[in-house]
Amino acid sequence: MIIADTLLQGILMGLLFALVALGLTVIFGVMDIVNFAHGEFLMIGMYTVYWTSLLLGVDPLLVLPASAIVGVLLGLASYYWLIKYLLRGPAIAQLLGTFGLMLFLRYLVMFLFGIDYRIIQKGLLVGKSLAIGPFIFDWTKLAAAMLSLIAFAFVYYFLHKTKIGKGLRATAVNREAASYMGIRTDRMNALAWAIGGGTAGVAGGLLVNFYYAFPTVGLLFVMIAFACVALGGFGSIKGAFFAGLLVGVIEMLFPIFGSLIGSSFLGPHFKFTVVYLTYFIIVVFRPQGLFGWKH
Amino acid sequence: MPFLEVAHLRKDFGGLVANAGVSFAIEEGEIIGLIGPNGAGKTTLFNCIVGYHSPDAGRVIFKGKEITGFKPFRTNREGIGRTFQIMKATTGMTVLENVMVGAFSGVDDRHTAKAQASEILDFLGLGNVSDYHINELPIAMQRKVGLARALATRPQLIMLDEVASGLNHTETDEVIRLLRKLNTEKQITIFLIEHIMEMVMSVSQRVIVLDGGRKIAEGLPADIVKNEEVIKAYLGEKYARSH
Amino acid sequence: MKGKRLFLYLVVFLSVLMLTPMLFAAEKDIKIGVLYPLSGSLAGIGRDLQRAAELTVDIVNNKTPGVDIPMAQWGGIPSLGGAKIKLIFADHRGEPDRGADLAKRLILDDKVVGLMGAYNSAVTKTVSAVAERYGIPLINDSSTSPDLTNRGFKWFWRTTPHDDYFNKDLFELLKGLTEGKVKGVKAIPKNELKNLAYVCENTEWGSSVAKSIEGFAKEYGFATSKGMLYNANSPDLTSEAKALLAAKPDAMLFASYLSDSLLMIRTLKGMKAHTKFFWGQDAGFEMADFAKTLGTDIDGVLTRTVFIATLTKVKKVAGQVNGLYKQKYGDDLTGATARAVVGVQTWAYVLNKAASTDPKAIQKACNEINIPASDLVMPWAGVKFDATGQNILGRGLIGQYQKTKEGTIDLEIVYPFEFATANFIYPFPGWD
Amino acid sequence: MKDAFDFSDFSRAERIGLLIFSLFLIIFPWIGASSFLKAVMIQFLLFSLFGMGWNSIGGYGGQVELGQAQYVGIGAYTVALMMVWWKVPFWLSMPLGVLIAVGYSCIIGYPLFRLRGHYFAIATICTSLVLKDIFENWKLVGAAKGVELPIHEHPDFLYMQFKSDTYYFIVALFYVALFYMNRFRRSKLGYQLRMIKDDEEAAESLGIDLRWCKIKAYATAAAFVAVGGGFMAVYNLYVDPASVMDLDLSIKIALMAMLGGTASLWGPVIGAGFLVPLDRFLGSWLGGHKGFIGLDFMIYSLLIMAVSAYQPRGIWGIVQQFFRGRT
Repeated sequence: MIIADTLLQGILMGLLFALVALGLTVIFGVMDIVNFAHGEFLMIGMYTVYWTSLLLGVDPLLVLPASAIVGVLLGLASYYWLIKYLLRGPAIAQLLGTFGLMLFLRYLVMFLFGIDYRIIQKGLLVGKSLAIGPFIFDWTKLAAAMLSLIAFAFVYYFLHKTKIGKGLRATAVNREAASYMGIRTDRMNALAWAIGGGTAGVAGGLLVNFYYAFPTVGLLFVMIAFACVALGGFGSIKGAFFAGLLVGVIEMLFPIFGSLIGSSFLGPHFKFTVVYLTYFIIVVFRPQGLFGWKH
Repeated sequence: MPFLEVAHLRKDFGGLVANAGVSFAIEEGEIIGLIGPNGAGKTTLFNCIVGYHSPDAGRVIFKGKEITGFKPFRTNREGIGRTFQIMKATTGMTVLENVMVGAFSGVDDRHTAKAQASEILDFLGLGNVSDYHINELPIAMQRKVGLARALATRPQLIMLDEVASGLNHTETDEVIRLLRKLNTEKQITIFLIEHIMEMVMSVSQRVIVLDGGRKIAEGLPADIVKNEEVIKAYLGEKYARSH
Repeated sequence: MKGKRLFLYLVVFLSVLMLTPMLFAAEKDIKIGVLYPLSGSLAGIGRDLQRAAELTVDIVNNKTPGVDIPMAQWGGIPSLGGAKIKLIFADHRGEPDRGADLAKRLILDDKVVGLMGAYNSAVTKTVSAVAERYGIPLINDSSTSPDLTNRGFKWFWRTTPHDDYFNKDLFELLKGLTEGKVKGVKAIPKNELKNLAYVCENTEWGSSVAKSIEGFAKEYGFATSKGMLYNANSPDLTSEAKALLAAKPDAMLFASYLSDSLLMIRTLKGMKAHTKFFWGQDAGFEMADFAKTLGTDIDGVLTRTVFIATLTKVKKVAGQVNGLYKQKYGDDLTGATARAVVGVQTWAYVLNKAASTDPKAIQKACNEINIPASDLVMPWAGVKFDATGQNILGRGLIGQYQKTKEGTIDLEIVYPFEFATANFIYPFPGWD
Repeated sequence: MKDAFDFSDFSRAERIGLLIFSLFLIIFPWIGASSFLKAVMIQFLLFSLFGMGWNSIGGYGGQVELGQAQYVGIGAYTVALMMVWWKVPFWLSMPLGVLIAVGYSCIIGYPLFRLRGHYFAIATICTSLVLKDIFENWKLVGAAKGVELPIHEHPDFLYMQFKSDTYYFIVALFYVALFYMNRFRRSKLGYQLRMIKDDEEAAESLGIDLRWCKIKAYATAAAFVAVGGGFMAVYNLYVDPASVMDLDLSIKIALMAMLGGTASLWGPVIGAGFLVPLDRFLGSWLGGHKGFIGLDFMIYSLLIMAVSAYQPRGIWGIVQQFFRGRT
């Protein structure tokens, strides 16, 4: 019973983790860059929705597009003003650069908005919960999960059905070949960053409905996102999705399991330890992750 | 007992058969050419012997010792060296340093390694470029550096991957001269994959022809050129290319 | 190309910028080094502490009418010819090694007379070690880890009560409930309020709270049906909440920082959690943001603290200082900030008593100091250190958030019983 | 051995630079620098030590490693715990800590080096986070409370406790590290690692056992870092997971080496010499001022971005470029 309940909760949370991981994996797939600043994109998405809904007095869910737009702009800006230059260098320089970007965005926000915790106070779904029989769901989380599904469907459609999307994938598979085929890989990179930023922004916008926005919030989520992306296989959309679910379920089920068998050792303080261990073990046996297709 | 023996070697990638039971033997001191049209499975065969792939079936026996499925660094330690078509170079190691790395497989001390390396470079007539970075050199030179690097590990059998591709005639002849020199002076058995027939024909004492993952012919260059199947294989390919 | 050059200029410019600081003018003032987490994840609380400290130092340095504390009329330290106190703030970001380095800087470069801080118990450990080495007095205003005063240090004094006091208060309150001592509540049969469950964050502070709760529970004859440590920066606490509810406790006890306390309550509310007694051990639960963000959701929630705004009803000085603080910064004093006030105040009194800035004299003064209750904003019996350097006259408060008629939320005192400013709400209303 | 002290293959300018720098290090305590500056100096030397260690696997080996903190932790905890439990002198416990770190690195290195590139990087983060979580909840080693070392009244060489800072000790460690790396970069392993970084396939064909080579380099890094960790324990007299095993620390270490310039002897030193003072000064300068919260980090990160975008080969790359431009 409680297991089933927790399982469902885990899936809800997992969908959100997956959404955070989505942008990360798209960017990686196209240009082999791990974007350390991804968590900060998320954080800025949270602030965007917070402020716009507060200032315009609109429901947080209605201003989601705002966070998407801000995310996209952020992605493009970071690509054209920083990442472009980094591409000339080795992987190490890129790591360094995105890491710098992460610090910069985080403390810029701290500088501008201070370190107070901010959360949406009132909204259509805020603080409401839905009871289905014995199961109680937080409406905001349900909505977040649904929208995450939609976002995945959208990105998946975009990549597999549209012309640009196919170009993007071609670039991901083989950059040279793509450029011979007349695909402007530079544009594709930018596009990847736009998608990455956009999805992160949306994720943030959803998150702020039930989580608190503060300048260092990004790190909490991006570490999990890293684990998800790596677990699912860098660059694999499918991978990010299922890894996200897996992580969500583990993170949710483990403490319950611990308390059921009445072990204080297997307490919640180890839940992410277990997530990291899982990644480590799986990846040792499948060095390219669950659905990975490139090293 | 043959020097290198490959028996019924089979390798397929997810249903796609690359080598279907290839068998042949090489005697010590020979120069053997392995030819075949694109996708004949030359490179796969190569990699199976050297150890980048482990064959699905069949055996590889070197100097009477089974080395099937050995990792590349072990086959190398058994005495098999190889070269690559392209040389990747990012950290800016000099030619000398590259060859030293090869030499290190035998020695631990930097100075002896250096000595050996420069000796080999001189032997291949690369002494004057030893302080250049690889990517500063023309392709022909790079190939030679690759050869030197492999030689530095003191192999008895050296396997050359398309050593002449992308080289002009004079360069090719130069390479041919070098290989003969190696074979006679250093008593190194040479096994080369080539796409271009001409080069192989001139240098090899025996030629093995692969097509569609099968050995379709083996024999003296003179006979091979007359061989029906071979001609068909190559013509077929040319035919396909032209349309 | 232009981008490149721009970057280069940036590098040069910023490098120069970085080397310009570290020029300090020497004054006659009495310098006290204050170490707080002014940036990083605890920057919020650090900022409030700094404000409170500055306010107090103003009160000491300039005659302040309308504050009935002797020091408000001093205008500097009398016994030192009216010398002013100058606080030098240093930001340790909650990093112990950074704290130690800064302590060295303050002692050896800025030549401070003494130190104050450093909020995080972990940082206080390294800072006090440095102070001990160099023989410079450190008055700790706000670290509540019991260990700190069990180390036989000669240069370390702590004004605030530590967690053991507070946890004892909690159990006194629980006992009081069963004995009908609590204002507005009839005695509750012991078996109705028996099994407790605690959920504590798993760093030093939370885990030591957990330990001492276990201890007191045995001593007072309660059962801890569930004990949980969790990671405070976890993006989601659903599973923790579920595990807690599964235990069906009569009383839920928490040791949480801000973000996790907020998240925990939101989550529990989402699950329509029911319990009779809902208590939080300071930190998150008593911060201004806590009430601000959660509003009426926390009706009936208890928090242990050392200062509550409504104290102003019963204690004049508290009201006056709180008034100044509120008019300057808009918030009421909280437990944390009020402690900073007392910290600086103690320094002032100590310096005045020592009548010298010589460490030895200050050490002596600290050991002998005795600040009367009437001078303190705190509901304490005064400030008087025992041999370990712990203030033995300090005591905690337990407050309860209560909904007002206007629908705003107030923090009322419910313990100690003699200070009680409102009827205790029992059982905990919960959420529907 | 003699290679360690042989700097002949460096340019004249570099050799002179090293000489001047060494002289500076020796006279530094006597130039009346503020004690804060001394503290910063010690941090700088400590982090160059860390950086040089990281360089062996991350720089020469080209394996981006983001879990060094776990070895800092092992080193620090070994020293602290042995001192608290059995009063083992520093000079015994520190080498032991190094041994443990090396052993541990080999054990986890074996599975780790099945992985490549980012998978490896993330995996190293995970392993170090796991270790941190374990220590944070392990009662025996003080859990999150950490371990406090007893303060000795009188200077005590055996336990490395002095009233004044143990400056020359860290200088000594620094030079041991420097000489070792100077030997390392021209050792068999050094060359093989560079080959691996260039082209793993080719390296393998030259009889190099990739995994074993990487493990050896990784163990070297672990050893260096563990020494630093041991020093941290006696220097701060306090060890807790949050300060010696945190992800931030791992990243800082890698960051400094990368910023300075990888796969070069000076890189990590330059990186540390740049970032440590920047961090500490900005922190103590802006940190205390209201309204400036975060500004110090913004400057810090701007510089990082600037360098990484302007010259991928790091600050050392910029310096070289500059001199090339001249001559």
